Amino acid sequence: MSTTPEQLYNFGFIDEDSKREVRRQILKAIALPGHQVPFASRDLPIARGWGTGGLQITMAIIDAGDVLKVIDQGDDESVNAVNLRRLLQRTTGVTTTVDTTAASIIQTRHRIPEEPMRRDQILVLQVPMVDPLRWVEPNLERATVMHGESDYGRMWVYMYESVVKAGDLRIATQYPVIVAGRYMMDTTPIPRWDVMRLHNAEALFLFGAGREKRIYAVPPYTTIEPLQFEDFRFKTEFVAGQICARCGAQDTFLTSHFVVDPTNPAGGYWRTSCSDTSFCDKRVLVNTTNQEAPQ
Amino acid sequence: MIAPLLQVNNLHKSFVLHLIDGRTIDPIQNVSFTVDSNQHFLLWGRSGIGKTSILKCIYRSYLASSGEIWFNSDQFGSVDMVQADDSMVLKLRHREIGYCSQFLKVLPRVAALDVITEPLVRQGMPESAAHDIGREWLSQLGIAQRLWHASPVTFSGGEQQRINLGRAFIASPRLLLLDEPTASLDAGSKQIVVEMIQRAQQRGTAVLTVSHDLDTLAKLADGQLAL
Amino acid sequence: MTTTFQQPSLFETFCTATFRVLLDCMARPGTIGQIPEPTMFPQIPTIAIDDQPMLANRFALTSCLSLLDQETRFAQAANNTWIDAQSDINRWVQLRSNCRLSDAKNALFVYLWDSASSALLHELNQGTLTFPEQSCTAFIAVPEINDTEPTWRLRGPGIDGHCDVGVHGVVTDFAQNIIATRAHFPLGIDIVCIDTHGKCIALPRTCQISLN
Amino acid sequence: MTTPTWILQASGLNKQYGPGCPRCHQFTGPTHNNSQCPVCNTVYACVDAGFTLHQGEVLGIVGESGSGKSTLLQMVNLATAADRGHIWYREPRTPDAEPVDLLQMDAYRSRHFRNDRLGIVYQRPELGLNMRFTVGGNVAEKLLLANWRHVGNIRARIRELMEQTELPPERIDDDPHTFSGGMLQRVQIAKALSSSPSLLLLDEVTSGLDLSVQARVLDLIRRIQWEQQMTMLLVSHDLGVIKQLARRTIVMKNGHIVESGLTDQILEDPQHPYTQLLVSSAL
Amino acid sequence: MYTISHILSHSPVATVTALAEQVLQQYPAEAVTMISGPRVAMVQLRMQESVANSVFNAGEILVTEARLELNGTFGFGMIIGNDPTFATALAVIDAALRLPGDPHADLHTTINILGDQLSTNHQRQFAAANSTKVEFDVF
Amino acid sequence: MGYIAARGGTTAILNAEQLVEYLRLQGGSTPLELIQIRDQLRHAVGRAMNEGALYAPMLAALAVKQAEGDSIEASFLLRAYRSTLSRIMPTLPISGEAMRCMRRISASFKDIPGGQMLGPSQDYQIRLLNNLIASETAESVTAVLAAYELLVDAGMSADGAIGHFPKVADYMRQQQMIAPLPSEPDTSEPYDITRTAISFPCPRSARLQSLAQGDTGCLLTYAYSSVRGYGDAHPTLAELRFGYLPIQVAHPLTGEAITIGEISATECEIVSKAHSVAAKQSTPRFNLGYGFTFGHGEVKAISMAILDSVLTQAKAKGLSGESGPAANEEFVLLHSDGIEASGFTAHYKLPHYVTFEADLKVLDRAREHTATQSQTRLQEIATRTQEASA
Repeated sequence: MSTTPEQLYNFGFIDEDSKREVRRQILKAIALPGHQVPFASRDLPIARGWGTGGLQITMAIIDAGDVLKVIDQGDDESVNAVNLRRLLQRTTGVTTTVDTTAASIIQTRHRIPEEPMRRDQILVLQVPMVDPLRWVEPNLERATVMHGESDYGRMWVYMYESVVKAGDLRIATQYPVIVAGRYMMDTTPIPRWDVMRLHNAEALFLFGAGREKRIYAVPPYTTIEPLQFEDFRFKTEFVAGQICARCGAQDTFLTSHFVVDPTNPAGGYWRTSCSDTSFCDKRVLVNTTNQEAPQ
Repeated sequence: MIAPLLQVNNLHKSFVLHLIDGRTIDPIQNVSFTVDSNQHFLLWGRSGIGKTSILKCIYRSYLASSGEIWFNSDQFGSVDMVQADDSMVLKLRHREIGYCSQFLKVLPRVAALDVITEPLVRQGMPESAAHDIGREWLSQLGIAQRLWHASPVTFSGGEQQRINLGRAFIASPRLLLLDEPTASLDAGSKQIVVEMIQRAQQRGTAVLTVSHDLDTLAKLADGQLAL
Repeated sequence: MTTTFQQPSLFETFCTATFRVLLDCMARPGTIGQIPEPTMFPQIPTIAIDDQPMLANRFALTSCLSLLDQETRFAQAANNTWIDAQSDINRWVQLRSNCRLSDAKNALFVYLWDSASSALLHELNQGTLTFPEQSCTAFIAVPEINDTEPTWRLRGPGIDGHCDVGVHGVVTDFAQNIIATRAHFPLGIDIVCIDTHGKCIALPRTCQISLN
Repeated sequence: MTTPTWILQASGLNKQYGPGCPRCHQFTGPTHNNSQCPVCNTVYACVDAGFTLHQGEVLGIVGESGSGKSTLLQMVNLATAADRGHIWYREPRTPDAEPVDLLQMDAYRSRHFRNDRLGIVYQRPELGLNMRFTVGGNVAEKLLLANWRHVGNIRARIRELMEQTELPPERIDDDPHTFSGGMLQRVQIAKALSSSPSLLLLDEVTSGLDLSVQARVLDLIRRIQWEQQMTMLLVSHDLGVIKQLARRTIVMKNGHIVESGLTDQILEDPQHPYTQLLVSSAL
Repeated sequence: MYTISHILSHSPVATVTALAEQVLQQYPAEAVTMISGPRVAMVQLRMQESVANSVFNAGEILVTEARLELNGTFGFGMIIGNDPTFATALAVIDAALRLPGDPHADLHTTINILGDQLSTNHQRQFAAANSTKVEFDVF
Repeated sequence: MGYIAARGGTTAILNAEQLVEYLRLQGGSTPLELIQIRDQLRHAVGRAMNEGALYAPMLAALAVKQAEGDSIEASFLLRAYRSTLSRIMPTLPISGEAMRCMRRISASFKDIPGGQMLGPSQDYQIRLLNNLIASETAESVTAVLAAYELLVDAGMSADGAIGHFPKVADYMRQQQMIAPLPSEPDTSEPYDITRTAISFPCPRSARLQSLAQGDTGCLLTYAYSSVRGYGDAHPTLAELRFGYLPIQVAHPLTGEAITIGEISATECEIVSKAHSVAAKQSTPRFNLGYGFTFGHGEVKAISMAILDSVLTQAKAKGLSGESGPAANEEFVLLHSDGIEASGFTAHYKLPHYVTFEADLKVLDRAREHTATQSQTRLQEIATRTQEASA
C-alpha cells in the first residue's frame, strides 16, 4: 500500500456535536421509556442496516476507560461483530473483551447475553425496524400519532388475529411490549427468550436504529409487559429437553444446526447449542476443569 | 277557578312560499277558543279554511305566526305551544297531547300489534302487558286476528284508519287532536269512532276534532266553533 | 491493530465524563452522581442580583453547557427572573457552546441559578403528545444533596421500589414546582439538580416525588 | 324528574380551512350560496354551529353534500379539531357529575373517550373498518382498546354483537370483502356498539345501499334505538331517512345551520327558503 | 466586472500563491499568525429554487479554509476542494488588501490582469457551447 | 465437524479485504489515476457526488476507484467521509440564474429568449459503440483538442457573453402561465435532514434536500411511474440547464460575499399541465416543479422536478397515496435514499441464526395448530357420518 499516513479521526469517529445530539436524545429516551426519539443519524463507514444506530450510541457514550464487548447473534467472533469492534477500537483505543462480566458497554445485535447484566453495565442494541405499529400502520406520520394517543387497538387486533388464524401468538422476534405501562415498543430482533430479561433489569438498555433514525431506551427497573391474552400467554422458545450439545446447558437460548455425518455425506443429524458463545465457552472450560480435577 | 286545558288566543298563521316569489298565504286569522278537560270540542267549516292548520299549530307541526296556545300541562304547568322549545313539545307529545291525522303514518315492516301498542311501550309499559291491551283494542276495532301480525301498509283504507285512531286513543293523552276522524269510513267504522271518543272522554281525555262530518260528530260535541 | 484517533480535548473529556454521570442519574433517579471538576473553565461567572454578586454553580452551569451546541436553544434564570438574552452571562454561555439564546417558552435547555427560580418551571415547553421529546431539560443549582437526611421519596422507572434522597436549602415550594412539571405524562420537564459540590440527582418526568 | 337530561351541548362550533380575510363574510354563507371565499380561498366548513342532544334522542342533520353536516359530525366525533367552540358532555352513567368540555381534552384522553363513549358508522365501510382484518377482529378493536384481554370472552362478546346486529355469528373469522354492503354496515354497527357507547354517530349510513337493503339497515338502527334507548346523531341528505329516525332535525347549508326544529315541523312547515326547496325536492 | 474573490478563486493556484508570496516577502515570518486551519471542512450549499424562491440545502461542498492574522489584520481564505496552499494564499491576500493604509494597492494590477484572463477563458468556453445553438427562423 | 460458533472472523474479513484488492489489480494493468477518473468518468464522479451529497470531485474520483465503479458504494464512501468533517457555515443562497451555462434547452417553446443551446449532450448521438474511442492515441486526443478551437471560433460573439441566461420560468411567469412568486421571499431557515431526522408532514425544503441526495435510479422509477399512468403529472420541460455555478460565503469578519470557486451543476424546471391545484384560484395556471443536482445529471434533475411537482399537487389536494406511490411524500422520501436502501438490503447477508431459530419455533407451533385442527375436523366428520348411519 502507499506510504501516505492514515487519516486521524475524532475520538469515537463522529464529531463532538454529533455526539452531543445523540446524548441529548438518549437522555430524552430514558425520560420517555419505550418512546422512539428521532435523531439525525450520521452516515458511518458501516452500511445502513449493519448496526449504525447502535454504533452511534456507543460512539456517543464511550469513554477511554470503558471495556467494550461486541456481539452479533450472541457471538463475539461473527464477522459483523468483528468489524464493528474493529472500527470502535481503532477510533477509541478502548480495551475489548469477550467476557460479559468484564464489559462496561456491550453492543449487540439480536441477543441479550445469558449472564445477568449488572447496574454498572450498559447494553446497546442495534435495531433494524423500530415501530411495532408498522405491521398495522406503515405510514410513520399516522403511527406517530397513534403512539402519542396510546391508540394501540389495531395492534391488539393484530395479536387477536394471530390467535384466531394460527391458534397462538405467532410473533417470533421483535415481540411488541408495553413499557412502563405507556408506550408500545419493538424489542429488537431478540428472541422471545430474551424479552422478559428486559423487565425490571438492573442494567440500562439503549436501542439505536441508524437507518430509521430513532433512539429508544428501557431504564433499569422498568416494567415490560409483552402483548398477550389471559387465555393465550406469551411463551418463549424454550423446549423442555433441548440442551446445548457443547456445554450441556438447558436454560439458554439454543440455535439448531445440521451436522453432516463424516462417514456418510448423505446422512447427518440436527443438534442445538448456545447462541451466546462466550458463555458457552466458559461453561465448556469449567466442565473440562471439573473433569480433569479428580485425576 | 280551574284553568282550561287549552286556550287559543288570537291565533294567526301565515305561510311564506319562498319558492313562489315569497308569496304569503294566511289560512288562520285571529282564531280564539277554549277547550276544557273531558270536553269534546268540534271545529267545523268547509274544507280549505284552515281547520287542520289549527290542529297542527297546536301540535306544533306548524309554527304559529302569532298568538298564544296555552296548554295546561300536568307536569309543567301552563305551556305556550307557540313559544315552547322543541324538547318541551316532545315531552308533551310523549305524555299529554296526541294527534291523529286522516292518513295512517306508520312505518313499513312493523306489525299492526306493534303499531298500535307503540305509544304504551314508549311510555314504559312492558311489551307483553302492552300487547295484551293491544290485542283487546284490535278486536274492539274489528281488525281480523289474522292481520294482527301483518304490517298495516297492506290493509284497506278503513282498517288502516281504525288502527290509526286506535293508536292515538290507546295512550289516553290529556288532549287528543283528531283530524277528520270519520272521513272515508263506512257507517260501521264511524260508529266505532264515536264509541272511542265517548270512552276517551270517560277516561279523562279531552278531544278536539276537526271535521265537516257534522252528522256523526255534532251530537257528541259539548263545545264547538264554526269557521 | 493501529489506532487512528486524536486524543480528546479537556472539554471533550469533561463532556463525556459528565454525560456518563447524567446518564446514570437519569436512568436511576435518586442515584447521587458526582460531576467532574470543570477545570477548563477556571473563571467562574457571576451575575449581580440586587447589586449583590451571585456566583454560578460551576458544576451545574458547565454540565448544562456540555449538552449545548448550535442546534439547541438555551435560557437561564436567577432569583425567579429570566436573564436577558443580551446579558454578559448569556454571551458567556453562547461563546463557549455556540447555542442559540431563546425565550423560556422555546428553550430546550435552561439553567436555573437557584431553587427560587423553580417557580418559572411552569413556563417551559413540555413537548407535545406526538413529539414529547421536544421538551425542555432544566438544570437547577441547589445548595446541598445527600442521602443521609432524606427529604424526598422517589418512585418510577429506574427505581427498585422507592428511593430516598435529601435536597436541602431550597425554597419551600421547590418540590411542588417540580411535581407540577409531570402532571401530564408523556408531556413534562426533565430536571437535573446539582449541588455546590457537584453532587447530582436527575428527575426525569417519569419520576414521582413525594415529601418525606 | 323535570331536569333536562341533555348529554351533549355543542355551541359556537367553527371549522375553516384557510387563513380567512376581511372580505370573507361578504361572499360566504347561505345567503351568498357559497362556502368558499373567492378572495382568499378559505373554505368555511362549519360556522357557529350548536345544538343540544338529550339522552335517548335521535337528532338528524340534513343538507346537501358540502353543507358542513359531516364536518359537524366529525367535530363531535373528535376526529376533526374545531377551531372554536364547546362541546359539553354529561356522562349519562353519572348524571350528577359536572359536564366536561370535550374540546378541552388532550388528544390522549379524547382518543380514549372516542373509543369508549362514542360509536360511529360511516357511509363507506372501509372508513370504519380495516379490510385487512377479519370481521371479528374489526368488532374486537374497541374491546381490545378498552383492555379486554381474554380471547374467549372477546369472541363471546363479538358473537353476541353479531347476533344483535343480525349477522351470522359463524362468520366471525371471515374477511370483510366476502360480506355484502348491507352486512358491512351491520359489522360497523356491531363495532360501534361494542363499547356500549353513550352516543352513536351515523354518517350517511344507508346512502350506498340498494333500497331493500337500506330498509333493513334502517330497521336495525331503529330497533337498537328503541331497545337500548340509544342517543344518536344522524347525518343524511335523505329526508326519508331523517323522517324515519329523527324526532328533531337540523338543516345545514354552506356551513351554517339555517333551520332547526321538530322533524315533522321541518317537513310540514319549513321556514327557510332552502329547507322549502329541500322538502319540495324530496321524492 | 468580477469581484476580487471571484477572480482569485477562479485563477490557477500557482498564480495566486505567487501573489501571496509577493505580499509575504515584505513581512517577517512572525507577522503571520494562523488562527485556524488551513483545514478541510464543508459548507452546506443553499440553493434558491425557482418555484417559490425558497431556499433549501442542496448538499455539502468540500472546502479548505484558513483564518490568519497578517500584522494584526484578519484574513480569511476559503476555496472549493482540498487545497491548503490555495486557502492560505487567499487568506493572506484578503488580509493584505485590508491592511490600514492600503500598502498592497499594487496587487490590483495583477488581479485585473487575472480578471481579464478569466473573462477571456469564460468567453471562449461559452463560445464553444454557443456553437451548439439551434437557430430558428422566425417567419 | 459441526462446530457452531463463528471462529476466526477477524482473519476472515482481513483476508477478504486483501482479496478485493487482488481482484482489482490481478490483470496487472496500470492503476487508474484519480485525475483520469475525474475527467474521463465525469458522470460516474458526478453521480457519486450528488448521491453522496458531497461536492468533491477528486474525492469522488477516489471513491469511484475504490468502489471499482459501483455507484452506490462510491457515494456511500463519500457519505461516510462527510461525517468526519465539520461544517463551517452555509453558503449564501444562490439561484440557478447565476449559472454560467454550457447547455440550456426548453421543450415548451422553440424560441426561448437566449435560444436553445445543446451544449455537451449525448442525446442526439447515434448509440453505436465507437471503436475509435477504444483505440485512442495521443494524436487523436490532439485532434479533438484542436477541433475545440474551431467550435470556439464558430460560436464566438462580440458581446463578451459568458453564458448567463434568463430563466424560462420567469418568462412564463410574465405571461401568467404559472403562479407568481410569493410577494415576500421565504426567509425561514431551511430544514436540514442531516441535522434533524425527517418527520412527517415535512416542509418542502426537506423534500428537495432529500430528493437532491436520492438515488438516481429510484427517482427515475418513481417519476416514470407518475407520468406513465400512476399519477397525474403530464410534465413538459420548461428548462434544463447545465453549467457552472459560482459559490459564495459570507466573510466572517465583514459579512461581504466571498466567492470560493465554482461547481458544476444541473438544474431543471418542469411545468405540469395538471393545474388542478390552481383550480380554486381565479386564473388557472400550470404547476411548476424544481430539480437540482451536482455535476451533469439530467435524468436525475428531471425526475426530481417531476416528483417535486407531483408531491406539491398531492399535498395540496390531500390525495397523498391515492394516485400511486409517487404521490405519497413519506413513501417517496423514505425509500429513495440509495445508501439506506442498499445498506438494509445488504444486511440480509448478515447472520440471522437467532431470529431464524425463533421463526422456526413459531412455524412448528403453527404446523401443530393446523394439524390439530384438521384432525379435529376429521374426527367431527367421522362422528357425524357414524351418527348419520346410525
